[in-house]
Amino acid sequence: MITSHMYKMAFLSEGIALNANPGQFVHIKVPGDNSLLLRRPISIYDVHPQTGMVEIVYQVVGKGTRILSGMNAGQVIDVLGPLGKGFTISREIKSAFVVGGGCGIAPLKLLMRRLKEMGVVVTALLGFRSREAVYGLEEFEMLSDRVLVTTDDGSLGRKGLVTQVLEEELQQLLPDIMFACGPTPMLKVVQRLAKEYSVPCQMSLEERMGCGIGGCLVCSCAVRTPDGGFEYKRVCKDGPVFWSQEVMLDEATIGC
Amino acid sequence: MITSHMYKMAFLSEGIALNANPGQFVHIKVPGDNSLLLRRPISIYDVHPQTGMVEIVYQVVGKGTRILSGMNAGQVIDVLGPLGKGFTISREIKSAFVVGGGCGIAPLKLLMRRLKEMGVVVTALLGFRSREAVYGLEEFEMLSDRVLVTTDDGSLGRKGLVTQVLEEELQQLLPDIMFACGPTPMLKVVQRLAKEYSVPCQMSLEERMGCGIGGCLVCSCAVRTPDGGFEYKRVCKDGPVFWSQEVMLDEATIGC
Amino acid sequence: MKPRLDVEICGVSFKNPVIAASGTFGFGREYAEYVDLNMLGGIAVKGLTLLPKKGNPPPRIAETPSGILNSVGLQNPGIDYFIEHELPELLKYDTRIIVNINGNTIDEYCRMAEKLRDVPVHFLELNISCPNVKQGGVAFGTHPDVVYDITRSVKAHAKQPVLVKLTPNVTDIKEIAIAVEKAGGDGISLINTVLGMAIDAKKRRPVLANIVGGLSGPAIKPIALRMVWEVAQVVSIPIIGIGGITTGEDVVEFLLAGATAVGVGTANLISPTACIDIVNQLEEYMVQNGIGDVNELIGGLRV
Amino acid sequence: MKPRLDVEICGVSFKNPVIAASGTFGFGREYAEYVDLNMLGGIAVKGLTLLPKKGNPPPRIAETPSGILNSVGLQNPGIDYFIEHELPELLKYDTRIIVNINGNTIDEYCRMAEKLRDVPVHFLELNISCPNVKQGGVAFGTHPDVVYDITRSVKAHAKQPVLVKLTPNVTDIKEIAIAVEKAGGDGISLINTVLGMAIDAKKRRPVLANIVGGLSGPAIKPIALRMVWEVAQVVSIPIIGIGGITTGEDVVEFLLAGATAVGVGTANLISPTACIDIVNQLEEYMVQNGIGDVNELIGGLRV
Ligand SMILES: Cc1cc2nc3c(=O)[nH]c(=O)nc-3n(C[C@H](O)[C@H](O)[C@H](O)COP(=O)(O)OP(=O)(O)OC[C@H]3O[C@@H](n4cnc5c(N)ncnc54)[C@H](O)[C@@H]3O)c2cc1C
Ligand SMILES: Cc1cc2nc3c(=O)[nH]c(=O)nc-3n(C[C@H](O)[C@H](O)[C@H](O)COP(=O)(O)OP(=O)(O)OC[C@H]3O[C@@H](n4cnc5c(N)ncnc54)[C@H](O)[C@@H]3O)c2cc1C
Ligand SMILES: Cc1cc2nc3c(=O)[nH]c(=O)nc-3n(C[C@H](O)[C@H](O)[C@H](O)COP(=O)(O)O)c2cc1C
Ligand SMILES: Cc1cc2nc3c(=O)[nH]c(=O)nc-3n(C[C@H](O)[C@H](O)[C@H](O)COP(=O)(O)O)c2cc1C
Ligand code: FES
Ligand code: FES
Repeated sequence: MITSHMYKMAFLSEGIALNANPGQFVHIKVPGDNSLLLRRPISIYDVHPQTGMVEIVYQVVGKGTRILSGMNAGQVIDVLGPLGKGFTISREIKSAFVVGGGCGIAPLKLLMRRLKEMGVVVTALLGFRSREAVYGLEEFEMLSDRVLVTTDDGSLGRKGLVTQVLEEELQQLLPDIMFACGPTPMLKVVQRLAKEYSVPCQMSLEERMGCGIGGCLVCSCAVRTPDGGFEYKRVCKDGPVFWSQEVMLDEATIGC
Repeated sequence: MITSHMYKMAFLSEGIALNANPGQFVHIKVPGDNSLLLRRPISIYDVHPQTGMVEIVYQVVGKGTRILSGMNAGQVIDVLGPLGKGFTISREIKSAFVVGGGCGIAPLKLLMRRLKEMGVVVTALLGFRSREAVYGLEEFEMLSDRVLVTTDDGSLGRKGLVTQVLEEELQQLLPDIMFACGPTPMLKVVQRLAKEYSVPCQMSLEERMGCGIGGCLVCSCAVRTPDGGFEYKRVCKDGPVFWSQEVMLDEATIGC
Repeated sequence: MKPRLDVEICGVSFKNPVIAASGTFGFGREYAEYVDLNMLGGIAVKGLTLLPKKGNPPPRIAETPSGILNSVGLQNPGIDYFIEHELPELLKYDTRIIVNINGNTIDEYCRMAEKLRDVPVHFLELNISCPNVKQGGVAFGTHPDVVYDITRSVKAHAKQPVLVKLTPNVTDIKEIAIAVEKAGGDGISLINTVLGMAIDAKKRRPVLANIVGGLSGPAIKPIALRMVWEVAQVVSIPIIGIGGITTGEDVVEFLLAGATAVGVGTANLISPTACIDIVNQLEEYMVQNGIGDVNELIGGLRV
Repeated sequence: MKPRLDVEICGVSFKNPVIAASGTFGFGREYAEYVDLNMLGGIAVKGLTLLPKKGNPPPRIAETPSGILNSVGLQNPGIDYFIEHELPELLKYDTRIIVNINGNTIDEYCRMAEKLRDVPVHFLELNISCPNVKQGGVAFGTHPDVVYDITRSVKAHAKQPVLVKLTPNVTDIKEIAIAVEKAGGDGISLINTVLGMAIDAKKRRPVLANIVGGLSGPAIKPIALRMVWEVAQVVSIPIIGIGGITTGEDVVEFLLAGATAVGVGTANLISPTACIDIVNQLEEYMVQNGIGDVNELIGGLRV
């Protein structure tokens, strides 16, 4: 337990630790209760390739995450991964804004680590409900050049929404790229700002999943097609990371 | 684990420890796996009223008993009981045969204890598959005047069926009453012998159960009616112990 | 403030919308040891027939994933015995009594309704899932015309309001429900069990002596919710939603879908206190979600 | 000795009786990363339509007790795209290919059957659970006469043997199955999903954007087993049993009930290796129970 609602879990999987890209996720079978059939998709928070250790950070929202949070050290867990298409980081990038809200912050840690390794100047804009919901701040500070925190109630950092601070920052300086993950309302504003300020932006989406590997077509999100219409893409396989100009967030109905 | 297939479990329940009669059972909710809805009926093996400790002994046959066998000390378990009508022991009884086969032996320990307390001369006839399946023998020896063991393969005691030894004993000496519990084929022979030798006999039956408290009528066994027909009685409430002359074992299809 | 839990069906008020479903609560007596029956919205008694009925041979129950199958076969002591020996016991409690009746013919249903005319029970519930002997064993409840006939006939004999309990084993539950309403039925209980089967792979035999049985429990909740929702769109008489309810949130789901009250069946087999636990959880949900009156939930699904 | 697992359907031999069910295994490609597709008895591809189809808005999946609901809405790239781009990939594997086709009209089914005449697939599978546009949206599969017509019409156009996949949402599955056999259908797949619904009590909304969806997974196994058993009593064409299979013992149960092969659906969503795990478990069961040939199990229920 790292905040009153968030839990961190670490498990050993060499395959995942070695191969994970930022923005990818693991698909976890909830142990014990056979009435819960579906795996739970959880972003990869961090990996330690030397030890094979994989870390995830999750919020307890329902039955599955509640059972996960009650697991003990030493128990075996059935995990598929790394899955999905993570963030794409091209060599040309010099500066990036990394925008996260709530538990949408989870996939951003590994992203910051990779950006730092590539020498990108990173500004992290992180929004939390309140001081109690904040986690990982020290590490984020180590992995980025600047961290701007907002809380809804002002109990830490700026009071307000992370997107307000984002807009102010964009008025100061345009990064080469933005990366965003968080609840749909936040993503919608980020999407609008990316367009207004013409900054390329990748965002990680969430949708209810079945297989997690692209076979069942249940995890769809609407993506614009060249003809002005749209088609449904698979969040699990074609995503979870999409370019902000292609996704239609009105069609996505689930937030984190 | 007390044999390769049998497990013993002890739990604290003052209500059960104080009120249990021999032949009664507890109805146990399988913890963790919500896909398994039904409780599992297990006989009360022994009780310790001073400490509130209740003991059960069970065989792992399916999903429910497998999960029970994996429980750890300190876990909480949801148990209803004591349930059912146990063995009836009248004050007039001076001598008794107690006949048990396989895991049907479980309810007989508490019975022997009570019989001993009442000064009844008890001969226990216990049948097992083989030496490896034997459990509790020392205690049974303490709680009865004579213990006759049979095993199917002769690896301990007499080789053969417990009912063969029972017939030989009945030829020697007729007890005031017999008590039996075990697989249906065994009970059928005991039923026939009780009739042939005119010894009153109580036997404990098994049937698949729902509520365990008499409300759903799924745990039926056929019981003769005075008009020569039969009616279905509830194993959970009217039993599990019945008089041997009233039960129709051809209608009962489940053995232990 | 304590939220209001009472609902009204055909002018009869229920303390709360939770009714013990027929066949899973005996005649209440066995459960009185575990719960205060006065705290229940209502009790639907074990299905009754005109004459006593032995029921099916055992095994009568099988466990399936998140469900159970039963084939009790309507074992019961007959309606006369019920009125004389069981009902007086039940009448000691302040709860609504629903008498579940089952016939081989329409005439049998009518005769039972007659017998109940001057008996102080609150509702009749026609279980029309049983095989119709006259029509070659096809369940009454699968043909809208037959459902119409039976409802209309019983209404002509009954004094109490008549609920018709529908079988889910039909192509179109809506047309059946409409037939009930057209015939003057006062309410609809749904669903009864779904026909199913379990096989023991090791013994290579059916688990139930009767081969097939009725599936109930959480496994069928999605089917029940869908049917309640479908029926609520096409009739205006009250619906008692039944099928897989084990928690207070389940009750909320059925009310949102359009039920006025709910029946709790299989959950009683898992825990004798299930109905009361569910009432308490419902109240808790209402407090947490700021709902002052349970009637606000009825039909309140946002689509 | 290794037990024999091969079965035959309409003269086509399958390595083993386990087929990946339509819609849960994509076009095989996604699963090839996890399992050797050569080890499957067969693959029923994602349901195809004449023209590409967008499918329903999300969310398209809900979890229910021991089951799931889906409302994919037949999203697919159309039959032409399949033949041109997906099939060649699939043909690299040595397994049986079953093409699941879906039409709005009988004519659409027939045109798809025509398109597949000279294409090297082994079976057509008519999914007749989809709403029949011509008949006001009622599923084709709910009326024996319509089932007869569609089967007969497609048979006239098809080169490959035709399996008809039945919806369980009917009053009497037997009369539907009999209609398939009378019309010359070569086999029956059953069951498709059971219509259901899930509600989010906190949001007071349906979980699925489509409100209702198809229930699948272990929850429906008892319903599927019952239907396979019922149908096996009245037809002599082979049956592919589908519904809630997740283990080798489940397969045994369906074979005992009368299926010649089985389809595994939801289990593929839980584990990508499900089909192969199930084949291995089936083999293990046979070894443990001294069964040398899987065909001994078919219809072998002791009643
Ligand atoms: C790609 C991806 C990455 C994610 N990463 C994280 C993360 O790092 N940390 C974190 O806390 N959460 C994350 N989520 C959300 C997480 O999957 C859900 O919170 C979780 O599945 C809830 O499970 P439950 O059993 O507790 O909830 P329940 O509501 O009981 O779950 C019921 C069903 O709905 C699904 N579901 C419920 N909420 C969501 C949701 N928001 N997104 C997708 N499926 C959902 C569940 O998986 C399950 O199938 C991620 C989701 C996706 C799609
Ligand atoms: C009154 C009574 C007393 C019993 N006492 C004992 C005891 O002391 N020790 C012991 O080892 N066993 C005892 N049994 C049998 C025990 O209940 C079953 O072995 C156990 O329920 C199997 O559960 P499972 O989940 O492992 O098996 P599964 O086969 O997975 O169970 C599936 C369902 O069938 C039921 N079931 C399976 N076998 C039996 C059976 N033989 N009798 C009743 N229900 C069954 C289960 O309860 C469950 O509902 C007793 C049974 C009864 C009726
Ligand atoms: C053991 C058992 C016996 C039942 N007997 C009856 C009955 O006599 N009459 C009736 O209308 N329904 C009967 N039912 C159906 C239930 O009342 C209820 O409609 C069904 O079980 C679905 O609800 P549930 O999922 O909460 O159990 C019975 C159900 C069970 C499990
Ligand atoms: C996500 C999903 C998509 C499905 N798509 C199709 C389809 O396109 N065509 C079809 O005939 N059946 C489809 N089905 C039904 C399955 O093939 C199968 O009949 C059903 O799910 C029952 O089997 P199960 O319980 O093993 O899943 C689909 C099922 C699921 C879960
Ligand atoms: S979850 Fe199956 S395709 Fe995405
Ligand atoms: S188990 Fe319910 S009456 Fe016996």
